[in-house]
Amino acid sequence: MKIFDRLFEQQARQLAQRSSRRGLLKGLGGLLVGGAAVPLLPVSRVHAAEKPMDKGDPSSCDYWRYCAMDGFLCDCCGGSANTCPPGTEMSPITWIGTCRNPADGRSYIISYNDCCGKSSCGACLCQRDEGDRPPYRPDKTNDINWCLGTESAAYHCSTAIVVGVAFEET
Amino acid sequence: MKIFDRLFEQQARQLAQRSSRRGLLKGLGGLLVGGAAVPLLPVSRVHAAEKPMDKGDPSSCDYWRYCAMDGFLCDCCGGSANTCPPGTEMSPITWIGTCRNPADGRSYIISYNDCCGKSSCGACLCQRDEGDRPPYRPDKTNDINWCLGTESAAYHCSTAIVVGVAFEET
Amino acid sequence: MKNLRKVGLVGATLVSLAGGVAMSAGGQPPPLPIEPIGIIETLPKDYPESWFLVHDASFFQMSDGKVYVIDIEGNDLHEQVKGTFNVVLMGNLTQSARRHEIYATETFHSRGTRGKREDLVTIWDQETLSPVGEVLWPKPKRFTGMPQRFAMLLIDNDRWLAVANFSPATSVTLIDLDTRKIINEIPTPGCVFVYPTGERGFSSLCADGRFLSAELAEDGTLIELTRTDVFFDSDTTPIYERPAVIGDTAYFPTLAGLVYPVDISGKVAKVGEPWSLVSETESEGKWAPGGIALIDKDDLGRFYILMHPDSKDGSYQGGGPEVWVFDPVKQKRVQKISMQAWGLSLAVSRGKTPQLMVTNPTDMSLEIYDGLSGEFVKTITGFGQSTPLMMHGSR
Amino acid sequence: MKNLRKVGLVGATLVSLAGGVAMSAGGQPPPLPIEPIGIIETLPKDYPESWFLVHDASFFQMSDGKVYVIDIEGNDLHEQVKGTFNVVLMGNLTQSARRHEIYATETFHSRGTRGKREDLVTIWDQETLSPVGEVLWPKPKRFTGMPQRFAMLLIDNDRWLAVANFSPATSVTLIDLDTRKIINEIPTPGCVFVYPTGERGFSSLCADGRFLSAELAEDGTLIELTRTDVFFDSDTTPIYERPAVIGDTAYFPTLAGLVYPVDISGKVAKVGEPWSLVSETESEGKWAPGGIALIDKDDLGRFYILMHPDSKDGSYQGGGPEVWVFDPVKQKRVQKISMQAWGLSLAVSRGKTPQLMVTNPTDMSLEIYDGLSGEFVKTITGFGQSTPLMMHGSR
Repeated sequence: MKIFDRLFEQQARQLAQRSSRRGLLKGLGGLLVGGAAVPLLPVSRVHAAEKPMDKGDPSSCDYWRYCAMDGFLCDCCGGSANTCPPGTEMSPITWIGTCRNPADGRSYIISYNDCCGKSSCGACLCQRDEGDRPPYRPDKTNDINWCLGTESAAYHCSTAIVVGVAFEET
Repeated sequence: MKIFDRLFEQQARQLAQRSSRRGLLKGLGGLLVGGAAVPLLPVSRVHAAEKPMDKGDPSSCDYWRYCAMDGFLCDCCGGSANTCPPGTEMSPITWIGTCRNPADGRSYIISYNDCCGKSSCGACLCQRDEGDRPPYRPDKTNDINWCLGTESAAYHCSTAIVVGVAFEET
Repeated sequence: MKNLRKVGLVGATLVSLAGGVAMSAGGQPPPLPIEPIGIIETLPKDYPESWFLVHDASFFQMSDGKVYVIDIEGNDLHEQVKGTFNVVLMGNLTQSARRHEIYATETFHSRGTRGKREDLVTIWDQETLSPVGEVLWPKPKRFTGMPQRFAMLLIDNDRWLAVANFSPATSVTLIDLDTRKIINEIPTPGCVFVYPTGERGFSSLCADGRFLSAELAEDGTLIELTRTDVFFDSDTTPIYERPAVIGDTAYFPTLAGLVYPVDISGKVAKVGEPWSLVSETESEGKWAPGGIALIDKDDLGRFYILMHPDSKDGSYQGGGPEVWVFDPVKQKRVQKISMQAWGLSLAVSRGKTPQLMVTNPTDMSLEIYDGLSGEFVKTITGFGQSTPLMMHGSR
Repeated sequence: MKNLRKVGLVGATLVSLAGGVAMSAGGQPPPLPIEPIGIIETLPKDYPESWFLVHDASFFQMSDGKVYVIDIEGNDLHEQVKGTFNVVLMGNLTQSARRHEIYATETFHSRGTRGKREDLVTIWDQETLSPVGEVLWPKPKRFTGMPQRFAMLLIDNDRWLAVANFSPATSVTLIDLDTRKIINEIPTPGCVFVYPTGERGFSSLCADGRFLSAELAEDGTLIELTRTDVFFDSDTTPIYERPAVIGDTAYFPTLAGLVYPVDISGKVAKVGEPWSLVSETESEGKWAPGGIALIDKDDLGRFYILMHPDSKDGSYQGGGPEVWVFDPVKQKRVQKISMQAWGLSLAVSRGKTPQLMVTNPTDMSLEIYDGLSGEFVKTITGFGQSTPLMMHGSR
């Protein structure tokens, strides 16, 4: 069981960054929704495709949709990146992040709907907090238990659902 | 947090014994109550005392009273070897062990009263099981939740109370 | 089903796009579709052979015990964890494949660990992992303690569920699973747990070294209670309360390493001649059984038992470094499996290619071994477990 | 008290011996006395300065959250752990030294994690660690989430307890602690939490970057709600919702490393000029605050804050390797404490020799540092903790 390693992930990330500065791009999604005038990074148009593109491992905290995540990834709990595990209920109220999909260079609005009614899944704890704000900004906070408007207030895990494109280069 | 180390203690004991055979004496208490004809080990009479003698660390699983213990030691939870932590209730029903006090060479009847009404203490897990029997022998089993006859069935920790001398050399 | 989701994530634009965002020109792929909100996964009605129910009573947080439905064929947590449900305060589990239900004894207090106590059996639907019913005890008394395979028993082709009580007075509560009501409570003075016996009965194991066999009528009333002869001494020659039941025989190991075959086909348990798990040579090394869920059987008629050397008083629940596999008809060991490190509990999957799951108590991971070859297959861990000390191969 | 017990264990024959066992001859010591059964420890009414309330919301088992009463002067677990109580489902804590009571928000469901939900404040007696009262919400709506120091607030010399709600509509429930009844609920639209303001009031922090200050009448009714001017932008210049309150000033750090001193002596919060925690040189290293319970104060008028270098979007709750101690009147750093490894949350003891407790997120141990010298004192661990991310120096 590596729960403490996972809780400690942010320290690890921090330390890694101090030396290599890797992961700097991760912060962009959050800044964009804040309205800051950060230009989109150039998107490679070489490998163009006709189908929507989504790459990465939904069981990994590094997956692009999880930029503002703080919780257990439902993908490791019997659900998926955008569905709840059996026997839970999905919270209709939620917090929002804006994450950049590296496969198409677009930023998407992500709704982090919690799955509720069973106790903590306990697997794949992921805290990234990009664009996250304290609870006085409910629309942008993951520090609140979002099992609201559900029958049960017990938090189980969190999804990351694409609900829109943040903006589009034309 | 070393909870798994502690759960694993028995394996460690086992392995240690395989090489050094240390700790062989620990089993005696249990065998004695079983009625087996194992003679008492010679007791040193050199350091005689006029006061009852009780040595050892009540926070350690090795403490002599814990020979048939399986649970969290109340001594690490706000209680002691023979008292319950604040706000708990002591189970009136319990299992019994017979443990040899190395300080006076006597075997004592130990009552392992559980403290109940709060969730697992979580500290100082100790499993020794000497003289322990499966639940068909309730008087000698520690596999049952002894929070019985208490208001709450929640198990918190276990005490080890001297309730009598098992027998006496004369 | 999960695989649909995968398509949903990377597939074509099944759903209309966010208002006004056009398909891109210049070779850039079209944007990801908006995804539906509110989808809850479901499971197949019949659980595959590779699925286990991993029961984590969570001894450090007993208010938060859990069952994980685990597919050992999965390559990662997404594929391995099919779902979970809670089982509060040292519950026990049993599964009815015929009813597609899982039964769990639980205990609640109105204020978590304090307040009014309620004991019940919660009935979980296998497809939805949702509770579909509960049976409340009129007065709480169900057995709570270390997890047991035979604290509950399905009887009469899964028509009834028998549940062991311990208050410390002992009895068995009988539940009709069609009506989900308690239909009887049979006192079992001096005897505990529920082992299968006959077509419509059960046996309990007694402090004085015998079985108490109960014969039940069609309506659940008691026809007769019969005590067998004494066959062991609970002080000097104790047996485990944990048998492997294979067909009409329940194999009860003793702490010292014998096995009693018990014929459970009739109305009264019939104890046979014990034989030894341990050869003369091994006996010098003081090999003996040891563990929590230390024994289980496969569908090939064999049983698996955790063994440790240098046994002594107090070591009988501590697990061991090896699993020995026996053909109990031939009274012969057919396989010896060495753990990566140590095993504390085990369970075996059903079917023709049995897989062995063992709890590694060092890191509380689950190790999988091939039941036929004995080879190590993989480790399953990181799924949120705390103390997964009872596992059940799915039925 | 504990020390009595120690005497009981090794002391003289206070209790008569087991029937018929005589005092031994030949120099063998007399046997140990029979010990009384049923003794429950109690604690002093007033908690010493060296005691902390360690709140472990147990994020992996939220049905089993706990508070540990810890004496950091103890040399071993027996001396360190004074007792525990449960706090279920992401509760919050506050303590009244005057009333010798601890208040905890909790949420229960009739079936653990399902069934009817009830929100309440449980009132714990400091001497017995037993619940002596509870205040039930008519409709559950109390704030649940990561632990907060200001989700609850004692008002008017501990006469009232104000509790933050979030459903997601925001309000504050006002409880009279003499009668243990709810006397009012004040809506705080767009604003959350409860910060001290004036003699009989509170303020909440709003999404639009200002305070909402509530002035209350003697009977708990609302006299006036006042919104201050906007002083921050929650998108571009966010502040932490976690101040250190020293006397009449609440110091609110910003994510970027400024501090807003807020005068809370009047009926309406008065925001002062911000100053920087970070020097120009440090600013090149991108030092900024970071952590869960990242700030606390001592009785010498100083505040302690967890700091980390290389800050970036997303790092503001990740903790840091150093604690910086400030004299906020002089707006000057007076101490810099390097953690053994990393700190995620902190709390400071009261009194003239403040001791700093820091959660080490690697192994979830608690490290103690001397608040004056900054020196590492000891590690406290192994007491059963899972995720002890909020600590309170005892009052």
